[in-house]
Amino acid sequence: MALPRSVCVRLCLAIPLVLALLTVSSLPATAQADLIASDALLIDRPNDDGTALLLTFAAETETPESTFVSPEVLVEGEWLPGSYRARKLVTVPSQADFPEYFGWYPTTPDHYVLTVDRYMTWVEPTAEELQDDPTLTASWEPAAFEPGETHEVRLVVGMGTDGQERVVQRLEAGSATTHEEWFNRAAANNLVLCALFAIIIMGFILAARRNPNLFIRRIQGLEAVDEAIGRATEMGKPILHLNGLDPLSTLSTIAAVNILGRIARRVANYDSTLLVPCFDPVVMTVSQEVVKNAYIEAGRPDAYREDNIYFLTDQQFSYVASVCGIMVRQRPAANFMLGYFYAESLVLAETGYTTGAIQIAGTDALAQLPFFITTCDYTLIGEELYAASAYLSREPMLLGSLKGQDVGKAFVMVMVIVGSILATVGVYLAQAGVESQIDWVWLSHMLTPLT
Amino acid sequence: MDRLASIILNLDRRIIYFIVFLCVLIPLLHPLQLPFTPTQEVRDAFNDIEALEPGNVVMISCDFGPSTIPENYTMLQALLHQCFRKDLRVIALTLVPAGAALGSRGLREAAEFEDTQGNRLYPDLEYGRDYVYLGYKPGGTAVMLSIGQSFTDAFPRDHENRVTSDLPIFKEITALADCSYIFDVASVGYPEYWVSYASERENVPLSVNCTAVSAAQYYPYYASRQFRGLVGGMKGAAEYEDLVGMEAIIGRIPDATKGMDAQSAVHLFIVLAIIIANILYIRQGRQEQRPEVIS
Amino acid sequence: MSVATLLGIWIAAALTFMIFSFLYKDNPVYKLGEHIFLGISLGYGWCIYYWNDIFSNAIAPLVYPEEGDARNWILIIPIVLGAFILLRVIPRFAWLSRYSFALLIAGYAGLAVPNEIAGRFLPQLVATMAPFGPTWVHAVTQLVLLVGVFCTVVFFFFSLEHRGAVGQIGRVGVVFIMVAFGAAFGYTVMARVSLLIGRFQFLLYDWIGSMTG
Amino acid sequence: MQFFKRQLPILLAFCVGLVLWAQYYSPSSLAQNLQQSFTAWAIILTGAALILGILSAIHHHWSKVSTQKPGYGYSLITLFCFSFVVLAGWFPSEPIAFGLLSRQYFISAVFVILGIILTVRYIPSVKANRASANHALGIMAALFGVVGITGLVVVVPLQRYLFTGLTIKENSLFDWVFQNMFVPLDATMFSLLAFYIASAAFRAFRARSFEATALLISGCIVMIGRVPLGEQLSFAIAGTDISFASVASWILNNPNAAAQRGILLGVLLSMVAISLRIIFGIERTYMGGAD
Repeated sequence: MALPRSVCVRLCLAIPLVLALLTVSSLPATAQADLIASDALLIDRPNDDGTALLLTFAAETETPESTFVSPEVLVEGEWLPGSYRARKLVTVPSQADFPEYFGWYPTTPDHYVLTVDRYMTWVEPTAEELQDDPTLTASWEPAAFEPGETHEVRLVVGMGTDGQERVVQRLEAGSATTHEEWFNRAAANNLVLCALFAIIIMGFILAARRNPNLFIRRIQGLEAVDEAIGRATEMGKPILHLNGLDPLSTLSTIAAVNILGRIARRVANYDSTLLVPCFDPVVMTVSQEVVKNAYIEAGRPDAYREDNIYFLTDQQFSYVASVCGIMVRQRPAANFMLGYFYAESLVLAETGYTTGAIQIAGTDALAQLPFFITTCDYTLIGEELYAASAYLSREPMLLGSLKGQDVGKAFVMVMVIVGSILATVGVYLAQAGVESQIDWVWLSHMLTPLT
Repeated sequence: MDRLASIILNLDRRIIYFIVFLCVLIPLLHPLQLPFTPTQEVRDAFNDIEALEPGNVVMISCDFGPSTIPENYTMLQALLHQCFRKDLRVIALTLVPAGAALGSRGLREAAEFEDTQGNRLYPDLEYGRDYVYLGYKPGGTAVMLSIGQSFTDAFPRDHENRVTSDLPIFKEITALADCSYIFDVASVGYPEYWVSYASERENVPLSVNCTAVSAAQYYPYYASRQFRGLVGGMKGAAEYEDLVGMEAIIGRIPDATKGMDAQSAVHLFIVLAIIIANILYIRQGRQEQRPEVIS
Repeated sequence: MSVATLLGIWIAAALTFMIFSFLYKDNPVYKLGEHIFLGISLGYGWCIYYWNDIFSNAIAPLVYPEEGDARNWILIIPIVLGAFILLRVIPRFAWLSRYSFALLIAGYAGLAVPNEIAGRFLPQLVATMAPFGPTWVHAVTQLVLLVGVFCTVVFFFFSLEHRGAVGQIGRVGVVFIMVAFGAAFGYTVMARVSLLIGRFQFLLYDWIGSMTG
Repeated sequence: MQFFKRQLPILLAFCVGLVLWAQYYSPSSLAQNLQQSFTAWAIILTGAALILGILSAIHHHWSKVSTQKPGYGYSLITLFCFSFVVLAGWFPSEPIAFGLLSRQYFISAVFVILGIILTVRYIPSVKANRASANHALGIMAALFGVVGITGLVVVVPLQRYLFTGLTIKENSLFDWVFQNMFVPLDATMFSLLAFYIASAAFRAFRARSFEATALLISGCIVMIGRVPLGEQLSFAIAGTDISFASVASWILNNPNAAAQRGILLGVLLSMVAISLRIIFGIERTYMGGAD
């Protein structure tokens, strides 16, 4: 059947109208014979802002594809439609779909649930509006429920094809009052976890302020850094350091600058040349500061050359072209590519590889990591970059935060193992037909967010 | 042999570029039309949309820019044709600035599509009632949360400056929860935020078409059913075109499907290059291979 | 085909070749294309930000309210805060922008904490806590998933030295990570090739097509 | 003053962050309204921040031009393209009383007049041979003049005779510039990478370690398995034909999903940790400035 679209839409809109009109005439007694729905019950939707009720009902029909349901609301003695269109029974969710309202094990899991949060009123355009726009027609306008309202609702069941169903049953569901809540109990697990995590992070940051020597494991890439600098010095070649393309506010850029400080100190000791072409003027200024301090700390302020840390351009591919030019012309023996990189990572790493330099990369740009791993001698992967920076700088904020996240990771490790084992036991006991009073997936249920 | 190896490993890059050029050009001129079957990830997305009822609303976020047109725009077309054919209504918007003009063009192209005889394919489609294009808003997650409460508050005017509260579709559809499906056509990281800030909050299922760059990263979401379907890159778009039957709708082979042979050819070339170069590299002994620094 | 369309196709083709010239080497023609792109994207951004955001969300409800709607005076606050952000260009008043950024960034952060935990962290965690079974296919799938997630998390766990058993688990984690990065690598190659195919399709069908009719 | 410059913004950040965090747990209408106002404001403020980005880019190129740094010609082109697009798309149409075209004529004319005034002021300094001191003035004069004349001679006539749409709508000059200039430039720039990947495949992707080997093998399987070719190529294991496509599919859905999930959980934890640091005023880099 290929009805024109506009007809379809109009028919869809007309369903509630038809339903509403039919309610005026009393139901023939014969309709009671093919009774489909039963046990209709109206309750307030828990944990909400007081704008909706839930209508639950059981329904049995051999033709769920051609059974339609919709709510009706009693307003000033008149039954008005509670939705724009009737819903096909197969698309109506059941109580088992709403653990946040009915718990994980509802007593009647297969009862259907309709949300009732409005009623429709038939609004004719006023004379004034018609004067402005004569094409206006009457239409259904929704009126939303407010907190603290009591509504009487009934369920209307129709059968037939979409847009042409006839009403076969009306079922009173009683009345209920909407209630506005201040706390969503279904989100309690979230609150507890977030609060705990906040306390742990803050606690570790405070602890790191008192004792900046909290343990962090060795990061292998950092040892490779010293090796690369040594090799470059032996060969009398410069060392190239890139800070990535992101501004200073990004974590990985901060990490790159922190590691630059360490590299600069080594370079100052060995008396080799350190080149830092920059993409961002602010990062350039900070890099100059960091390198200068490193040279001073190493007792070699005279060896510091500000001209070696310079701004190139802020155009992605022009920057790449210029850096590749430096790699080909000046032949640095060690390339450090740390920070956030985009698509250009591939070109940089390839050129660096073909010039024979030792390359050490580190980024949290997941999409670029594969290119670094295949072309560089050592790669700091994702969070390893942050860890390296915390390890070197001993900054309480970075260090404490890293330790706090480790607690979070430990939580993940324990939960996935315990949860899987519990669930497995449950499945095999059920398969073996052992009746058990224990809910074996309680851990998953406890952690599932229900909002 | 060693000379051959060093010639191959030090092939001038322009020769390699030329081979790539040929690998793309020849299959486009003389297509082989290698057959392919849609993967489960794509089928899931397609079946979900197919299972919606006429009149249901699909919210499509066009979060892509010009640089991924071959991957995303073709998919957007296939998706829109599927929606319009099934009498689904569409609310489209974008969270990336460059997507504003692309989304507008994409929606117009599908809605006003004319067959070879010049007849409109969907003559009854009406802007504002059956589909609407809201345009761009900055803020990403703020926009998602905002449409979670009201479309017309977040988007007081649509892309072409019409007042949205006057449009008929928003009389019935006030917020995201009234939509039946979210489809994110994205080149950037937004699909993950659509999960946390929209799909999970409002309980609306979400499927994603993403650029192939991020496709591998999104598999955990597909595994946890937070993405109901995952259409990755131009291959995914081609599969979707196949499922929708775009060839019959537009009367020619659609773009993504057409590009598949070239895709196969270039991939084959790159894989062969990696294998040959690595065999030579291992043969020569890994340590020696490091190109000597020319002093 | 209208004059504007035909002109557009030719300009687009010319710009495409300008960028392709970078393949030979970095050259002034490429640089020209790059700077045209920059200028256009800045201008495009300006217009889109204005029309789609500043005008429709801030100016219109305040200055041109809908008939029957009151002016939304409260919008003065975000407009003033937005002006503070723009004042960052004047060093003397740059500190005013801190209020705007404090509101904006801290607000996003406040929303992120519960939403990311509920929207992604917990669902991903719970999805990993599945049973090994009942069929052997399920068991193998779940085993791979559990081992992969566990070992990967161990690799990124920095409070234990990677020695002994932890070292071994971390090593398994690395294998999983590398297989995943390999998949990402393959897919990234696919994406870049797709973009090239897209440009070729434009040149072949639109540009050459416009010449042959 | 220190209090207003330093402490008060941090206090504001703390209050805003905490309130928006807390409202998540409350379904009440008050909490909903709080969130709705914040998102409405955030949309406007983010727009302002993006415009700030544009302003600083313009300023960067402007200073390059006015101090005649090397390559300032390119910056001039950038500025010119910027003004062209802004003239085409920004000046308001229907909601404003003026018509679109008269607006553009008006603005362009103002620019031309500004250019003339600046030029008139510039000429004496050239005559007095103080040109170097007043380069900025001269360039400003030239720029306003060029933009204004472009507006009058190019943008307005183009919009009048070639395009039917106004401002950013379909069939407008703005839309035309986007489709025929923005799109090809952006798309082509990233398509260059296909060539680079091919060349890197020859020269740089090496199975140099166990990790890199695992990566390359899985990468090649996915590359072949995810194109139509992969369905044609298969190999036999224990008598059953296994295609590259099915192996690639298995890799993506199992080990890949597992490792990506492990990485994702770590990333999410660090994301929440950063958010907490921002709320509690420990992380302040976003505020900028030293004092």
